Amino acid sequence: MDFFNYWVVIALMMTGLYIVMAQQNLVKKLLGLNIFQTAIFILYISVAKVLGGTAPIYTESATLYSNPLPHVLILTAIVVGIATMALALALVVRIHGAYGSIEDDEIRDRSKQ
Amino acid sequence: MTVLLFVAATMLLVMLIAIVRALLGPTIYDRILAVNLFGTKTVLLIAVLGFLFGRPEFLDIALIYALINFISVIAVLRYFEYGSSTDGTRENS
Amino acid sequence: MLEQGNIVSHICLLVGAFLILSGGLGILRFPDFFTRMHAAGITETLAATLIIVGLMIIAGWGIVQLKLFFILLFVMITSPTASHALAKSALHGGLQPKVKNVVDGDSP
Amino acid sequence: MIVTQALDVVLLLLLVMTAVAIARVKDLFATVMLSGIYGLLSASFFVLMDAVDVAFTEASVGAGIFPLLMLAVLSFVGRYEADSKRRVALPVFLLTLVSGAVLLLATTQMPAFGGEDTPAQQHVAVRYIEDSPQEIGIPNMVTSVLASYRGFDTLGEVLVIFTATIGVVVVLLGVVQPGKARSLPADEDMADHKVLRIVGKMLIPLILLFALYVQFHGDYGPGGGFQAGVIFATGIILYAMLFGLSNAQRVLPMPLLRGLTALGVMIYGSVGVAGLLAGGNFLDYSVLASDPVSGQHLGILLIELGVGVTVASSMVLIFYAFSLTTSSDGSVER
Repeated sequence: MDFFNYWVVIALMMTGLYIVMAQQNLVKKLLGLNIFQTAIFILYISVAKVLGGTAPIYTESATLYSNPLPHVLILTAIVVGIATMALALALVVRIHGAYGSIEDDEIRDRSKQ
Repeated sequence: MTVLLFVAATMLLVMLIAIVRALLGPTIYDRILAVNLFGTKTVLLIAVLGFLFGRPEFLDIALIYALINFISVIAVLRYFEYGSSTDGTRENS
Repeated sequence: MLEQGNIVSHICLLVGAFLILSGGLGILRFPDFFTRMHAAGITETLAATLIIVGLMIIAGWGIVQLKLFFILLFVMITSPTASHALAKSALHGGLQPKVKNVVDGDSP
Repeated sequence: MIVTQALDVVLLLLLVMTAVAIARVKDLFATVMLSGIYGLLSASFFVLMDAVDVAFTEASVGAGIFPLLMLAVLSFVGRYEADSKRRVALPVFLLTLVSGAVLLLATTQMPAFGGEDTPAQQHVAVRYIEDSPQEIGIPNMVTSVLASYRGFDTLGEVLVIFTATIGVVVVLLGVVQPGKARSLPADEDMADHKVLRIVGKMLIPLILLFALYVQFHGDYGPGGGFQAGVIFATGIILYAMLFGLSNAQRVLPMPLLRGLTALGVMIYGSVGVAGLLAGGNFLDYSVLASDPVSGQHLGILLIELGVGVTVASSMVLIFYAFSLTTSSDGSVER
């Protein structure tokens, strides 16, 4: 059970990777990337956790805290993630405008013509 | 303590049900209903977790969900209102 | 006195949990959207109220209780609003409630 | 402890289930809804792992902006995936299985979950936990690390958000000729949802107020500029959705937002330069006031303000760009 979190992280990562590689739809691919990203968040947060510890906000009653550093990294990563996701979605919108489709194979066909 | 744990377990069970409903659909309204239900359950679960682990001052997270959870409902109404429940494809037009 | 508060809060929490479970069953088992929405919407407000009141009793007087009160307030405002808007939109969008002796083929 | 682990297992299993469901469902609308659930679940998980600040961020992003952007895009590009003829799924599936297995093998070398003496809990973490309440003078260690110890990192992150926003605006609105641009498409202001509008009217001030609370309470509880910015933007976006984009633009016009986005980054950078001028290092706040601790307080306050301004205006700007593009029927270029 010691590694259960890491196993789940791997399962989620692979699900995300599978979506990114196997699905043709660009929006779906982005959702896959989102899953992959969240898997990495979960990895960091799991590493930060100390069993029996508490949230890293100082109180009189606690001495054992979880590690605040990964929290910082992931906190900013989430907001950066939504900004970059917006950029990717903007590109999807423009691709749809240019090719009339957001399916990978159709776009490839049409760009060959 | 035990009671709180029991409540948390119930919440998780209902969350599972909501996932199933979001997966099955069949209409977009069912899915958005499931997400909304899930959101309320998350509010309650986070509140209960705070008490379970003895740091109930972190209710802000539940508070923010309670405040903005229904935005996704509004977004669905805004972008998928009327008629798009059956067919949303605007491709090939 | 404290014992009594505990019992009351436990009852609130347990009844709340039961209502949540019944709402969950409803959303899983009921035949069409409107009945499911009925199950979810009605149990949700009362269940949330009971659970949060239960937690408020445990918390005792203070900032935590105030925050819980605000959560309750917001859930009470937003949840019925969302249900209302959804039901209205579904009805306008052409989704008909399933009535017993109407036989038309468009029910899901 | 056993409770934590049990909840941990259940939540993670639900997460995996949702992820697999996202992979399998063909209806993109359903996948977006499931992604919303995925976000809610991961927020609960973060609370369980004591990462309250992270959960807060995930809550404000995952409940507000993320589904909104996705739905806006879906309403534009269509809801259903095409049935792709080229099935490459099996080799890809095998490939992911193999790489998953390799990674799985690697986990056996990892230190066990939740240990007190794992490498991750040594080195700087000890110092942050033990010294920051005295050194920085605020109880929230995450804010201390974010704004002070690793302030330079955070400056980078804010710059990334800034750049991404410029990218979105350029990509979506860049090609429209200024002459005939912005003839606002039939402004959808949801006028037939009276109840929603009234409730929205009640809630929007509360959301904005709560954002300010989160902004300035970030030193003492979970919160800070990132979360506050997103929440504030959510309030504005809610207004724009309920009362029409043109009304929202009257409150916060695009040029103002563009300026604010840059202003936030500039506030951040200026605080760093102020540190230099006062004789310290870049982003060293101790020299900003006579007493190092109050200098830290001042620096963190200003930095969080810069972050909040940039994040809030970026998110609103992104929403504007998307709704200007996607609500006009037909293609972007005309």
